[in-house]
Amino acid sequence: GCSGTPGTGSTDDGDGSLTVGIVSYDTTTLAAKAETDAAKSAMEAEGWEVVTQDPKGDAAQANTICTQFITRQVDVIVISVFDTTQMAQCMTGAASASIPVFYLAGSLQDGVAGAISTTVAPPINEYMIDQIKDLPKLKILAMTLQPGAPCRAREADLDEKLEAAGLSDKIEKHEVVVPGQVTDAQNATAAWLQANPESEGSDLVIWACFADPAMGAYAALQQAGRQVPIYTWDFSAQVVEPLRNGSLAAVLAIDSAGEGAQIVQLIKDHQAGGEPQEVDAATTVVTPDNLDEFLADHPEFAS
Amino acid sequence: MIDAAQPTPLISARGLTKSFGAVRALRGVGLDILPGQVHGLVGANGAGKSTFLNMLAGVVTPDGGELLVDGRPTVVSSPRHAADLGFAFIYQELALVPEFSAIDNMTIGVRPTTFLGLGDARRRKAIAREVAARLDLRFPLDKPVRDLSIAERGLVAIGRALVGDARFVSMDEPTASLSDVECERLFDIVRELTASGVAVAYVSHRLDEIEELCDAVTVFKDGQVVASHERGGYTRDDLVLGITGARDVRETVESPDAPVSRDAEVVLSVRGLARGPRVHDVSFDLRRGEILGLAGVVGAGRTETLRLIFGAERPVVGEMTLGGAPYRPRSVADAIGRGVALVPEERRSQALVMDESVLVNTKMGGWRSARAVSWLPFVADGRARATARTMVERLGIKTGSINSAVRTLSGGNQQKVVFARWLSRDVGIMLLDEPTRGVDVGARRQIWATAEEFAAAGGAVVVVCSELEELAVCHRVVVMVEGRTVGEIAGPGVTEADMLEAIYTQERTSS
Amino acid sequence: MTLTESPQASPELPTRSLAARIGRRTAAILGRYGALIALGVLLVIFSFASPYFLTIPNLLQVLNQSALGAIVAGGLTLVLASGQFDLSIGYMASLAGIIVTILMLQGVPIPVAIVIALLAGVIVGVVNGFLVTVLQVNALVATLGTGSALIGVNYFISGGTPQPVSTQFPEFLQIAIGSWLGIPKPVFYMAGALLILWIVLNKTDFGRNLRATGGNVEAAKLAGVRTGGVTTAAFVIAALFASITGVLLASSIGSGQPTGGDNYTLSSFAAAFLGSTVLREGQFHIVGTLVGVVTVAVGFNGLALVGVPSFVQFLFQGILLIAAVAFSSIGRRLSRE
Amino acid sequence: MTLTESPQASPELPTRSLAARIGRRTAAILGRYGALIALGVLLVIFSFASPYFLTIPNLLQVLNQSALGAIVAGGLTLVLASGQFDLSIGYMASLAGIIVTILMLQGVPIPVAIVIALLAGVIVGVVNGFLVTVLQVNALVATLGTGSALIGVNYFISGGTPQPVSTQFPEFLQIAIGSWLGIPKPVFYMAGALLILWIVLNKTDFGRNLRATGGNVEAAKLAGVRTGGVTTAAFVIAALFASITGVLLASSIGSGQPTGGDNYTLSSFAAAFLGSTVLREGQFHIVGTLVGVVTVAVGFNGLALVGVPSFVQFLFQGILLIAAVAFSSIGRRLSRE
Ligand SMILES: Nc1ncnc2c1ncn2[C@@H]1O[C@H](COP(=O)(O)OP(=O)(O)OP(=O)(O)O)[C@@H](O)[C@H]1O
Ligand SMILES: Nc1ncnc2c1ncn2[C@@H]1O[C@H](COP(=O)(O)OP(=O)(O)OP(=O)(O)O)[C@@H](O)[C@H]1O
Ligand SMILES: [Mg+2]
Ligand SMILES: [Mg+2]
Repeated sequence: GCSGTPGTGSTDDGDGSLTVGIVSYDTTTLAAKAETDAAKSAMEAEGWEVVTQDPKGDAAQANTICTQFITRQVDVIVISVFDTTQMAQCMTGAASASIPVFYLAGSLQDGVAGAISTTVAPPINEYMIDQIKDLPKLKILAMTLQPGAPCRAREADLDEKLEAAGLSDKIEKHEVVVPGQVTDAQNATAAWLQANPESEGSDLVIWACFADPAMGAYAALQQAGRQVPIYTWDFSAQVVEPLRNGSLAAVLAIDSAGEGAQIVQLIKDHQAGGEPQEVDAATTVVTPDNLDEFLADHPEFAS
Repeated sequence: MIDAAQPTPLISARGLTKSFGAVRALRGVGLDILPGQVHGLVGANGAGKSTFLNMLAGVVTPDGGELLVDGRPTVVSSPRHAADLGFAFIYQELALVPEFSAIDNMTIGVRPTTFLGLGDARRRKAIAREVAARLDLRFPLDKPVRDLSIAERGLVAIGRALVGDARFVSMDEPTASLSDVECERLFDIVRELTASGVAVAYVSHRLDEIEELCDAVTVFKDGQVVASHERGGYTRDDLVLGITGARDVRETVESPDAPVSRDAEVVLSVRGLARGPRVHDVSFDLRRGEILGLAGVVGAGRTETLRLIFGAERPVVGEMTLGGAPYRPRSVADAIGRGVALVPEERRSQALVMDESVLVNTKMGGWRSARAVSWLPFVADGRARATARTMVERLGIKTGSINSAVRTLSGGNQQKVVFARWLSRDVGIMLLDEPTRGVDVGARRQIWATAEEFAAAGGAVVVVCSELEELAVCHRVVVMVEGRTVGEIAGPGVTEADMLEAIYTQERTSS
Repeated sequence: MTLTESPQASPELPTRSLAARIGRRTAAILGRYGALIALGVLLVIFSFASPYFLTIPNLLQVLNQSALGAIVAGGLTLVLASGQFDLSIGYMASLAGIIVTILMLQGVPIPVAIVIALLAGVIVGVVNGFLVTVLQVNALVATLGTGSALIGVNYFISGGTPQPVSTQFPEFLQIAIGSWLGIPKPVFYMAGALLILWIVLNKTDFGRNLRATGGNVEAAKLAGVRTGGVTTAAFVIAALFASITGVLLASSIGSGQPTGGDNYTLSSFAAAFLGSTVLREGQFHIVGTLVGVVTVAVGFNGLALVGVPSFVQFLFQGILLIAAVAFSSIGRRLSRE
Repeated sequence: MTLTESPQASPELPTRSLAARIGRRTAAILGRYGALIALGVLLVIFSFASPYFLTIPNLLQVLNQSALGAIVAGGLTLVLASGQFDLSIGYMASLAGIIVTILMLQGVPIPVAIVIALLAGVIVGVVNGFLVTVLQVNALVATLGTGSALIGVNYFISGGTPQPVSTQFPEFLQIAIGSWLGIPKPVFYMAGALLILWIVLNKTDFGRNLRATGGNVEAAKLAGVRTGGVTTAAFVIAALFASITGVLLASSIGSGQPTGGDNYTLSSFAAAFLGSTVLREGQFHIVGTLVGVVTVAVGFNGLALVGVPSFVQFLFQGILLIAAVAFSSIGRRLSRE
C-alpha cells in the first residue's frame, strides 16, 4: 500500500521534504516486503512522501514503474532486489533527469547513488560448514535460484567455501521454480528423501538460498516424518516454530528495521553531496539456541 | 372458417409476429394444427416456416400475437417447456452431439426416473432400440454419430423425435438428406403417428411429398400465410403460385434436348478410384458440355467420390486424367488451379462464412486474382466489388447489397453465392453435391439453369442429387451402388424409375 | 432405358497389404493408448535409472504429489467437458488458502473457516458461470478477467504476505499431513474427489447433459437441456474442487500463500489435455485427467530422483504434452483411413 | 381449390415504441463503442485525479509503456484472427531476449545476434504451425506444450541467470532507449509494426485468406485457400513479432532475462480480447488490439500516478476486461432483438 496523496506536488520545497519512489520487488517475497516496508516507514517518519509500486518480480514492469516515477519527477528512486543489469531503461532515464537511484538489497554499481547489500552470504555459509564439516556421510541438498541476484551470490559463496573445505562432491543442487517455489521445493525434497532413505544413515543437510524453499523442504520433512537440519536466510514469523523444534538449524535475520534507517541515512548523505557508498545490512544468525534471546530483542517477530 | 365438425385444434396461432433486427420473419401468421392430421407448411426459402416452428419449440419467442395450445394461451418458454407440452421436433439443421452414440443422442432429453439418473442407462438403451426398430435403422447404434453419414445422422434426428410419446411432432425438411427408401419408411411412420391421434407439422420443398402426405397445407410467403388448402382441394399450380407469387415457374426439371456427342472431348476420366470404407471402385468419363449425374442411394459414396476428384481427399487406388493429362490433385488448391470446382453438400458448414459478406464469400479463395499488381500481395477492392456485383446481377442473387452478411440471405441465395464464387473464377469442371438441398422451387430452377448454362458454354458438370427426378437435367447418369459404379443410363430423358431399377437390381445382386 | 456397363470398371477389389493393415492397427493402438504407453515407458526407464524409484514409499510419494493437482484438474475436467474453459481455478485455490488461514488467525474455528473458504470459491464459480452463460462472455476472456481480478483480491486480503498457521494450529496441519494405513492422507482425498467427479460425469443425468452441452450446445438446448444451468454448475463444481485444493495446500505447507495455487491453472490444463488423449478420442474425462496428472508427477519425481536439473522438467512436460496429443491425433487419423 | 384468408392475419406493422428503439440504439452504441468509451472515461477520470496525467511527457510515457506489449499482441492478433491460439508467445519473447544477449556476450556482432534471435523465434513459430496444421494438434495444447518446453529451453541456455549487456554494449541499449524528435523510440517501432500488421491483415490477399480460415476453416479450404499454409504463416508472424519484442525488451532493460517476456502471453490475450469488442463484432483486429493495449496501459499509468496500491491494478485489469466484453456482448444482443 501507499499513502501518497494524489495531486501533491513533488516540488522540492526547501531542503526537508522529498518525494521518494520505491520500486519494490514482489510483495509475496517476505524479505523484500519487510525491507520496503521498513524503508517506507523510516522515510515517512522523516516527513517524506513515499510512493511504492510492486512489479511482481517482472523486470520489464519494474522499468516501467521507474520510468513513471521519473515522469512524475520524484526526487529519489529506490529499487528493491533488482540490479542495474535489469534496469537499463530506468537508469538511463534517471540519469538524464538527474534523479539519484538507490538499491535496497543490491550492490553499488555504475550510476548507483547508494546501496544496501543484503546478500550477506558468509554468516550462514560459514556457520553451516562449521557444523557439518566433520559429518562422515554428509549429503547436502541445495535449493538455488539463479534469477535472483542475492541467491546467486549466496550460492557462489557456498561453492567457494565448500571447495575450500573439500566438500564440493557432497552437494546436490535443485533449482527452484518461481512461482510455486514452496510446492516445488516440497516435491524436490520429498524425492531427495526417497533417494536417501533413513536406513542408509546418511548425514543429510538442506541449504536453501531463501526462506520459501526452506519452508517447502520443512513441509516435506514433516510429511515424511524425517528430521534434517535446514540452513537458510530471511528470518520471519513463519520460521519461529521450525527453529524451535530444531528442524531449522540456522536462519539469517536481516535487520530490516535497521535497513530503513540505513537507506534514509544514505539518501541524506547523498543530498549533502556525499560519495556513493555501499553498506551491509546488519544481521544475526538465529539458531535454536539463541532464538528466545533474539525474539526478546525483536518483539515484532513474536506472534 | 373453422368447420364445426372438426376436432378442437391442438395448436392455434393467431397473428404471430417476429423480427430479427431489420428482418421481419413473421408478420401475422395464423393457422390451426389438428390432432391426427399432417399439416404441411410450404413456402420459399426465408418465408418463415422454420421461425414459426421454432416458436412452438420455445427457441424463438414471438414479438406479438398469440399461441393457443389446447385452446389455452401459451408462451412456450424453452425447449424443455415444449417437451413438457408433448411437442417433439426434427430440426432443419441436424442438431446432434457428435461424440454421442445414436442411443445417447436419441435420449438426451429423456428425463431420469431415478435419483440423479443413476443407473438409468439400461432404460435409455431400451427406449432407443425400440425407436431404431420402428425406423428400421441398420447402422450401429453405439458408434459416435460423427462416424455416421449425413443421411444416417438425419435418421438419428428423426429417431429422437419419436422417443417419448409426443402429441405433436414437427418435421422441418426431414427428407432433405434422405433417399427414397428412407423417405417411404418415414412416411409410413408419419401415417402411424397420425393414426394414433398425433398431430404432425411437415415442412418440405418437395411438393409431391406434400401432396401425398398432408391433410392440410398452409402456404407461407414473406412471413405471412397466403393460402390454406385441404387435401385434394388444390393443384400443384396453386401451391407454386402461392409460394413464388408467379405462375410461370416450372417446377419440374426439363431434360436436355440431345445427348452430348460421343465424340466430344473427354475432359475428365476416372478409373478404379478407391478410398476408405465408402469408395471401392469408381470409373466414368466426363465430356465437354455434358451434365453427368451420379445416382445412388444414401451412403453410396457419391460425396466421397466428388471429394476425391476435388483433391479434398487423396485416393488410395485408381487413376484420373484431366484434359488428357494425368491428374492427381495434391490439394484442393491444386484441383482448383486445374479448373475443378466443388459446390459442397452442406453449404453452411462447408462453403460459406456465414457472418461475412456476399462480397467476401464470393471472393473467398480467389483474392489473389484481385491483386492490383500481380506481383504485389495487395488487393484492389474496387475490382473485387465489381466482380461480385456482376455475379449478383447475373445469377439474380437477392441481397440488400454485396456487403450484407450471407447469414441474412435465404438458402437458395446462399447457394447462388457459392456458384458465384466458381463462375467468377476460371473453372472448367463443376462438381455439384446436392446443389438444391433445402432450396425452394423458384431458386432450384435457377440453379439448374445456371448449371446448364455453364455446361453449354463449354464446361462440364458432375452432379449428385438425392432427389432422383431432378437428375432429368443430365445428359447421362452413372449409377453407383455401395462405392462402385455399376453402369450408366444414357440420356436425355433419364427418369427416376430407370435409376431406381438400376440401383436396386444391382443392390440385390451384390448383397 | 439402357443400362450399359460403365467403362473399364475394374473387377477386382482393391485389397490392402497385410503390412498396411498392421500399420493401421498399430496406429490405432498408439492413438488410444499412447499416453498410457508413455506412462509405462517412464515407469520402466526410471526403475532402471534409480533404485529408489520403484519402492512403495516413493510410489506413494508420487501419488501424494499428484493428489492436490488431480483434485483441481478433476474439477476443471467438468468445465472442459462442458465445452468451456476456466483460467481462474489456480487463483481460486490461492484465494481459498488465504481465506482459510486468515480466518483461523482471526479466531474463527477451523471448520467454519474451511466452509467460508469453500463458499468464497463457489461464489467465484457462480460469477464465472454468470458471465459465461447469462452475459455470454467468451469463457476464456471471462475467466482471464476473474483470474486477474482474483490476483488483486488475493493480494488485498493477504497484504501480499503468507499467512503462517503452523505454530498455532497444528490440528489444521493434520488435515493434509500424515498418513492413514501408511498411505498419505491427500491420496485418500484425491481418490474420493475423483470418484465423486467420475460418478457425476459418467453416471448421472447431469453428467450426460453436461457432456451433451460440451458436444453441441445448440443440440443440447434443443433437446431440452438447461445448458446455462449445466454450464454454471460445471464452473461451480470446478471452483469448489479448486478451493478444496487450496485449503489442502495451505494445510500441507502450513500457511496461506497469496500465489500458492496459481500454478495449478497451467498444470491442470496440461493434465486434462494429456488425459483427453487417453482411451477416448479427444474427450475430457476423469480417468484420463488422473493419468495425465500422474504421468507428469512420475516424470517430475523420476527426474528429481535421477538428479536432473529442474528446467528439464519443463522440457519434459512440454514435450510429453505435445507428443501424447500428436500421437493420439496421428493414430486416430491413420486408423480411420 | 380453396384459397382462404388466413385466420386473423394482423395486417398492421409491428411498431416498436420510441423508448424501445432508443434503448436498442443505445445498446448498439455501447456494444460497438463500449471499449472506446471506457478508454475515454479513464482518460477523463485520471485527468482530474492527477495533475501529472494529462501532460505530454506522461502521455508519451503511456505510449512508450504500451509499445512492446502492442507489438506482441499485434502478432498474436493474426493467430487469433486465423481461428487459432498461441500460448507460447511470451516465452518466445524471453527466448529472443536471451539468445540475442548471450550471442553478444560471446562476441557475435549485434546485428547478427538479432537476426539469429529472430530466426529462433521463427523456428518456434514453424514448429507451432506444424503441430497445429500437419499433426492437427489442438492449438491450445500445442502451444501450451511448446510454451512449457520453451521455459526449459530458456533456463537451459541462460543457466537461469540474467545476461547483462548494459555495460559492454551501450549501443545495443540505444535500440530501445532514447527518443527521436522527443518521442520514445519504442513508439516508432510500435507504429511501424502495427501498420505492417494492419496492412497484412486488411489489404493483402494473404490477410483475406487468413480471415476466411478463421471464419470457417472447412469452407476456406474447399474454396481453395491453403489453410494449413495460412495458419502456419500466422504462427510464424506472431513468433517473429514476439521475438522482436523480446529483443527490444532486452535492449530496454539492459539484459536478457530467462523469464523476462513470459508475462506477455496473458497481457496480449487480454488486450486482443478487449480489442475484439472495439467497433467490430467479436472479430480480432489490429486497431482493436491497439486500443486494448493502450486502455490497460492508461489504467496502469493513471492508477500508479494516483498512487493506488498495485493490487488494485490487477483488479482493474480483470474488471475492465470483463466489463468491456460483457457490455459488448449485451449491447450486441439487445440491438439485435
Ligand atoms: N435467428 C435469426 N436471426 C436473424 N434472422 C433470422 C433468424 N432466424 C431466421 N431469420 C430470418 O428470418 C427469415 C425467415 O426464416 P425461416 O428460417 O423461418 O425461413 P424458412 O421458411 O424456414 O426457409 P427455408 O425454407 O430456407 O428453411 C429469413 O429471412 C431468415 O434469414
Ligand atoms: N472426408 C469427409 N469429411 C467430412 N464428411 C465426409 C467426408 N467423406 C464423406 N463425408 C460424409 O460422409 C457421408 C457419406 O458419404 P458418401 O460419399 O459415402 O455418401 P453419399 O453417396 O454422398 O450419400 P449422402 O451424401 O446422400 O449421404 C456424406 O454425407 C459425406 O458428407
Ligand atoms: Mg426452414
Ligand atoms: Mg452426399
